Amino acid sequence: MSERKPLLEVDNVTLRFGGVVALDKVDFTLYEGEILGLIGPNGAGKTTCFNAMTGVYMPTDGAIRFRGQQISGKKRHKITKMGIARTFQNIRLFPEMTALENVQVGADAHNRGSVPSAMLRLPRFWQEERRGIKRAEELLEFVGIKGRTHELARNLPYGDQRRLEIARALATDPTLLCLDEPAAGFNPAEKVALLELIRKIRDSGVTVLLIEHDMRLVMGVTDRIVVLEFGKKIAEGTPAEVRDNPKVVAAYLGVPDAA
Amino acid sequence: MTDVQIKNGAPEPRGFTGKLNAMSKPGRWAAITALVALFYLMPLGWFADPPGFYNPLVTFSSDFGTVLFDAAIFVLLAIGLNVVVGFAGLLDLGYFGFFAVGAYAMALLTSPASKLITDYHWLDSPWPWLAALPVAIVITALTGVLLGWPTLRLRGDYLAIVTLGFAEMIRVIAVQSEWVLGGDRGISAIPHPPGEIGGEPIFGFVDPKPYYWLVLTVIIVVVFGVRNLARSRVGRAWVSIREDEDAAELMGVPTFKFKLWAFAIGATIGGLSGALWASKVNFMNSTTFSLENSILVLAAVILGGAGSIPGAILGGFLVAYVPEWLRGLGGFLGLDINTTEYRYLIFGLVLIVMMIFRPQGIWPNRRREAEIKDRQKEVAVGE
Amino acid sequence: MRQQLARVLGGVAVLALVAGGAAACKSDDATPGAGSKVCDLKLGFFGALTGDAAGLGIHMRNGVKLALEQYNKDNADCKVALEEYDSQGDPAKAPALATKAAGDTKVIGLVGPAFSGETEASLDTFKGANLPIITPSATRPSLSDKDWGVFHRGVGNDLAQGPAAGRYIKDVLKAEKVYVVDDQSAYGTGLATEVVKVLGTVAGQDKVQVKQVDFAATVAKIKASGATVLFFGGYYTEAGLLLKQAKAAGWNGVMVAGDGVNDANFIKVAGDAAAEGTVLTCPCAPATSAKGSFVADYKALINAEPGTYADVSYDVAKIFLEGIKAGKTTRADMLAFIDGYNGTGSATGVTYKFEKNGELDPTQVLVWAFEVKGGAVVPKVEIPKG
Amino acid sequence: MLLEIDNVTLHYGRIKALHGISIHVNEGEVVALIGANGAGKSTTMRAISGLRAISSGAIRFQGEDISKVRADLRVVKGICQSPEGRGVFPGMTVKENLEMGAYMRRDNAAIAEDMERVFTLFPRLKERIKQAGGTLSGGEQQMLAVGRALMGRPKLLLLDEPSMGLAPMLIQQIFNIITEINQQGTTVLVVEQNAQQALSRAHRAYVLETGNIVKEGSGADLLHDPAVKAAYLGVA
Amino acid sequence: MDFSELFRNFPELTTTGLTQGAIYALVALGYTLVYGVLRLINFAHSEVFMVGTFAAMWTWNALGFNQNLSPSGVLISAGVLIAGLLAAVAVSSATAVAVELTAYRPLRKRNAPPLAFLISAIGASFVIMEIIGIATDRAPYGNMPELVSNKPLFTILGAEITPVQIVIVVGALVMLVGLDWFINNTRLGRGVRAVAQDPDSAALMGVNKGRVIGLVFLLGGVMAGVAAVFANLKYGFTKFNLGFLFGLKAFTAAVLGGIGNLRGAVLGGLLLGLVENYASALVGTQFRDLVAFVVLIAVLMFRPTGILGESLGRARA
Repeated sequence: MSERKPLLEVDNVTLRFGGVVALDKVDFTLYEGEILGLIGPNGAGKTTCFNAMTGVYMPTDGAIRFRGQQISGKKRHKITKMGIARTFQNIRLFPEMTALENVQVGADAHNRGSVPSAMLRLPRFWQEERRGIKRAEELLEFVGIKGRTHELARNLPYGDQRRLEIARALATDPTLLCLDEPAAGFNPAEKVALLELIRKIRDSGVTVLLIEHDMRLVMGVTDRIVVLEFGKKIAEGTPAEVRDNPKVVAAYLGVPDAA
Repeated sequence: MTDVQIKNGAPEPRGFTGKLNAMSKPGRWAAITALVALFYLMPLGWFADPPGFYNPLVTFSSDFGTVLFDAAIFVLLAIGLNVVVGFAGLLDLGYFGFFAVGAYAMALLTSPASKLITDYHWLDSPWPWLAALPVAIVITALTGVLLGWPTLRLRGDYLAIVTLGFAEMIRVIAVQSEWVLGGDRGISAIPHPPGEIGGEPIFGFVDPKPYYWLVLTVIIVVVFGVRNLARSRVGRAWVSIREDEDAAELMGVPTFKFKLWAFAIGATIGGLSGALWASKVNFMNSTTFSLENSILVLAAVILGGAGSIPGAILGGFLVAYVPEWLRGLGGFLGLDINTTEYRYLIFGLVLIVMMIFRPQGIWPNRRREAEIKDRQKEVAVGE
Repeated sequence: MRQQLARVLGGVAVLALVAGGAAACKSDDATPGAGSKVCDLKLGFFGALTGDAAGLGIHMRNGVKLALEQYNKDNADCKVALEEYDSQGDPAKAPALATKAAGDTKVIGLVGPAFSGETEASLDTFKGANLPIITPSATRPSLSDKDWGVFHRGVGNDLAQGPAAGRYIKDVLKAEKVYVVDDQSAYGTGLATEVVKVLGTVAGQDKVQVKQVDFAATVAKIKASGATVLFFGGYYTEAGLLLKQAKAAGWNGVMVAGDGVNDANFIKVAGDAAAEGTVLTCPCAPATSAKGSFVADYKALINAEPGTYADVSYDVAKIFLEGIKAGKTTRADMLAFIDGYNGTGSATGVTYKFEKNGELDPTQVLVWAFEVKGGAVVPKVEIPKG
Repeated sequence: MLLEIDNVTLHYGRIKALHGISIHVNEGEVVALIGANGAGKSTTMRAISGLRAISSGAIRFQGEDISKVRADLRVVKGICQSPEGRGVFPGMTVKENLEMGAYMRRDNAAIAEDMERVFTLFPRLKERIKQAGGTLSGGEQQMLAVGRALMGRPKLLLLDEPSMGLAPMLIQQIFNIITEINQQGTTVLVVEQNAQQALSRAHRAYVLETGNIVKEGSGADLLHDPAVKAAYLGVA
Repeated sequence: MDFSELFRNFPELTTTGLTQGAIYALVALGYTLVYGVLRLINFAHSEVFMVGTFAAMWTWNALGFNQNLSPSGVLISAGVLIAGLLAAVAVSSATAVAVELTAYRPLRKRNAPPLAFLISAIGASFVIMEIIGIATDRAPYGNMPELVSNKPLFTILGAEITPVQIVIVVGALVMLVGLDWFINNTRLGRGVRAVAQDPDSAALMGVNKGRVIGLVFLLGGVMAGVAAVFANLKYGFTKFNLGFLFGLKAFTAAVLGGIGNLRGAVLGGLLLGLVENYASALVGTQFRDLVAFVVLIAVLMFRPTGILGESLGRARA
């Protein structure tokens, strides 16, 4: 375990909005090849933390490093190109695009051909386009929604939209995939399938950061867990360690009725 | 797993890439070719004036050929603005400003009466038409970039007011009587495009048809270019920006760069139409560049259906054609009302009614149409 | 996509059927036989009837309308119709209308175009169709530079009026300090430039915008300059507002302006009190008895005071009508008739005799100074030629 | 029966969010609606309060079908909601927010009385009376949202995730207050993720999963139902 | 650049700038109110202002007063002025509400996209402008009695102050304070703020959104009507296309101050009035619009949501 290479370091990050402290000296490290769970009750600051990692917010204090490189302050699309991809808690697909096109947008992140090649249909355009479509189709198959390739994203069932978001994020060829409550609204069967998918993603060499409410899912799939509450890290460790931490039990599962 | 009812049957190939495969259908091409041929034939005797009939489509009080030319210029403008508003979702209220830049650039470079030659001596002699045209277009494209660079970070309505301000600034500069642009005195003797048939110049004063055909041809080329863009990485980037700018950025789309491209392409097309127009009219002055025209082009795009190229074409045509057609309608119907005076009143009413009953536009993009129809169901109770 | 195309093609087909079905009576072009009486001729009016500048254009159109009305009353068996070409004052809109007018062989002549810009944009077309035009109001001198043949100007150009206004300020008003303002229109700047040329030095100069309503900054400059005379090059709305605001701010000088301000609306906008004493130059002669009848007739027909250039429009329209009466029913005949015309307009008192380049015979161009007195424009003095 | 939701479906665009759910709330009850994120709990709330039109089925309140009644008129009928995410007006003071709760009432004396009652329930709010809603902490906003809903003197109080983002102490406090409100005679329908609290306080409860009611029963029964625990709490 | 001109006339430029700015501010409030609640630019608002100018002018003429016959005595003048004011307010607010009912409400019922609202508003603007244009022969209309004297009354710091300026500035202030009070302290005003801040929550409080929107148009119309009378007093003139000019400037002012923010609209209006006047002196009257837009763009570069920022809700801040 000591040989693990750090991929993403969240180094004492504080984030304030006006007077509200959303993150308070949060400090943890994500190692290559692992699945890290980030949990905490609603409003604990998980998504805020996520947003800081993907460049949506600038930390007020502290630093976030990806492979040793500072990412705070970098343009968001550059961060994506560095290898961090994400999904959203409240699905944010491009609703008027087909499933295939949604994934293509992700795949385009590494395409260089721009306006002239597209307008004049230069060989490079066809080359990139073909490659993009192939990659997108592969990914749709990988996440299990190949049958929906040409459906508009807005018309996909809820579960498939979640899967599509994952495919789109994977299309950017990330080293780190951040999933924000991917199982929200899933029934148990769907959750099991998702669990499989997350493992498959990790096995393909992508490090995964997972925000999730469903403890069983988190416990079942993650290697380590970081627990946030009110913007502070209150625990970190293996699922077993975290499960037995009384602070976590109190914060996350709610207080049993005193009466 | 499926919690949605989706129409059964094989998924129809849709969307940009889906259409790539379906494109070679001969039927569609035949239809498009026939339509294009009809457009080319429209100003000709038989279509404009079929023997023995009175063609009610022909404008009654203004020359049909020239109206077709003006409409074609508007179509070109609408196609350009559609890239900005329809594809990239950037509300531009000052698009006509680019038309002005293109027209003035062309006029200043080619007219012997240009102040650049007569007063400032920056040029020794007027440029040839073919050399000036690309330069005028490049100048407009640069203007687009120059305007877009600082302003495209603004969102929504703020961008709208800034672009509106830009168009007003261009107008105010154009009005300045003592400056290069000549103000109300304008610039005269703008040369026509070159070309002769049997010693007779193709492009003259009286016959508007060659100009119409020229612009029509340009439209076809531009439509192909824009369509190619729409069905590419660039088009996907635009749509993604329009639908969810933050998500697009986080998926690696350099949103600023593509917004700037949209602006520059829109500007280029605007400049192109301005340059072509300038070489037809021979004389231009500041009167033409009022804000109303920017608004009319925007109305054209939305009337036709934002985001749809055929919609932009139809919208551009209607916005230029309907008021001209209304001019002589009273006389045609044998009524003693002067429709000339009422034409903008009627046009305004048409805009309201259209937006109430067809907010997605006349010929919308299929996706947009579905979206807007769905929106209609998503209202709160009693709204 | 395919369905939509099919629908569009269907729509086109339906429209074609409608067009065929309409099969309305399309009368053949009347080819006027020589000498025979041609009774469906039209006289065109070309100018702004809608849009910002329509206030000017509508009165000109009405002047033409009055002339036609009177003619048709006397010639009920052979009427002449009015064809309107509403350019909105925009040169961009002019070509479609000019080409239409040129192509309509019934249109024997044209009163207009009203503004210099649209004239410039359409002269080639008129020339190509040999359609005679007399503009009642486009005063840019350069319009006659090229020997168009078809172009005629029913008023003196800026070169006649501008210097005259300058001389009036210098010689009659003997003003030491003159402030010059123009509205940046070709007309306004043209006059202002000529006035400044005559005066040599001025107390100050400013430019305003057409449609502007607040002139506070300009007024402050005028007051500070100590000018006793203000020359305004432009049209009546801005002139009225500027004068009103200047007087309100305590400026006590005299405004001098050109014929673009010679309109009842000027006094309406400025108010009788503020307008009092304003000097308006005009390349026209003072009221004759005939002019008296013009104003009354105009009021009877239109129910409004005649505006700027309504009288000129009336007079030049009558030139065409005289031609028709004289049997000039082709454009070529009409053109020859106008070129040889020599007669005095009843509304303006101007003698219309055209040079080869279409300008009024300079010996016939009189410039008079008028004055606003008691809410009306009254003639004052003819400004001597320079 | 105070509220009856009868076989209601609801669409977002083409996506069916509610698949024909039936729920009823009797006068005097506390009924809990539990389920995971995205299960359709908040959608159900929006359907009841009229923020979204339903596609089919009926919503009856005191026996009257209100599914076509505008949202603001449902408030007049006595349905008040503390919405998800609290929906506090950020630019209004605490007092103004509370006054907004009594927007459709004109009985000023009674309004003042109710405000005092809210302040008794949430003394914290009284301390912040002049502070803008947007500057309150999460817990205070939640109190404000609940208090504001009470200002309408509801016959039926809808609470959407009242425990969201609150510290355990506060969660308990909020639920104590809910119980208290109920005992004072207000019927309550509460949507919760914090199932343990909700189920232990509710007379009856429904479990919602991807737009379907999958279980219903008394709070206590569900609390000890291993299937509910497994599916929802994930700590079996 | 002519700084001497600016310095010499500074006091006078300031007073006239403030007077003009007060009119801009009143019109700007209409844009800002509607924007705050609907997030839409009400393009037809310029015409709401324009019809007000005609309503007042025609009322005065109908009462028998015109440029040659002004009422005598302060009381009668005030009475006549108020009659015109009432007419302008009534016509402007009726027009505003009519625009809402015909061009906005049907679209809202269908949940049309924002651009559709923009186009139908432009259509409404055309219709109103053309109706007045046709009715008035598109001529300027200036038959205005002198209701408030515009002769200097006294001098402050070198600036001559006229009763017209006092009436406009004080009147505008009263309207602004009144509106601010109404929005912040009345039940209906709270409803407006609630819808602006959170339409869904507002509905849950029993606020009738449709009525609030109607109210907002009405208030905007009232402000525009008052502005119309003030414009009449100041310029004694109107024209069918007068609205375009004032509308554009007022809209700019609203954005400058932070659209959706009532106090921002006032600040933006006054600022724009001053900037225009100073710029006229500094670089020439013909460049005043140019300078106004340059200032707007410069401000937006540094404060992308205007000087005071958005939100009707935070109007008290």
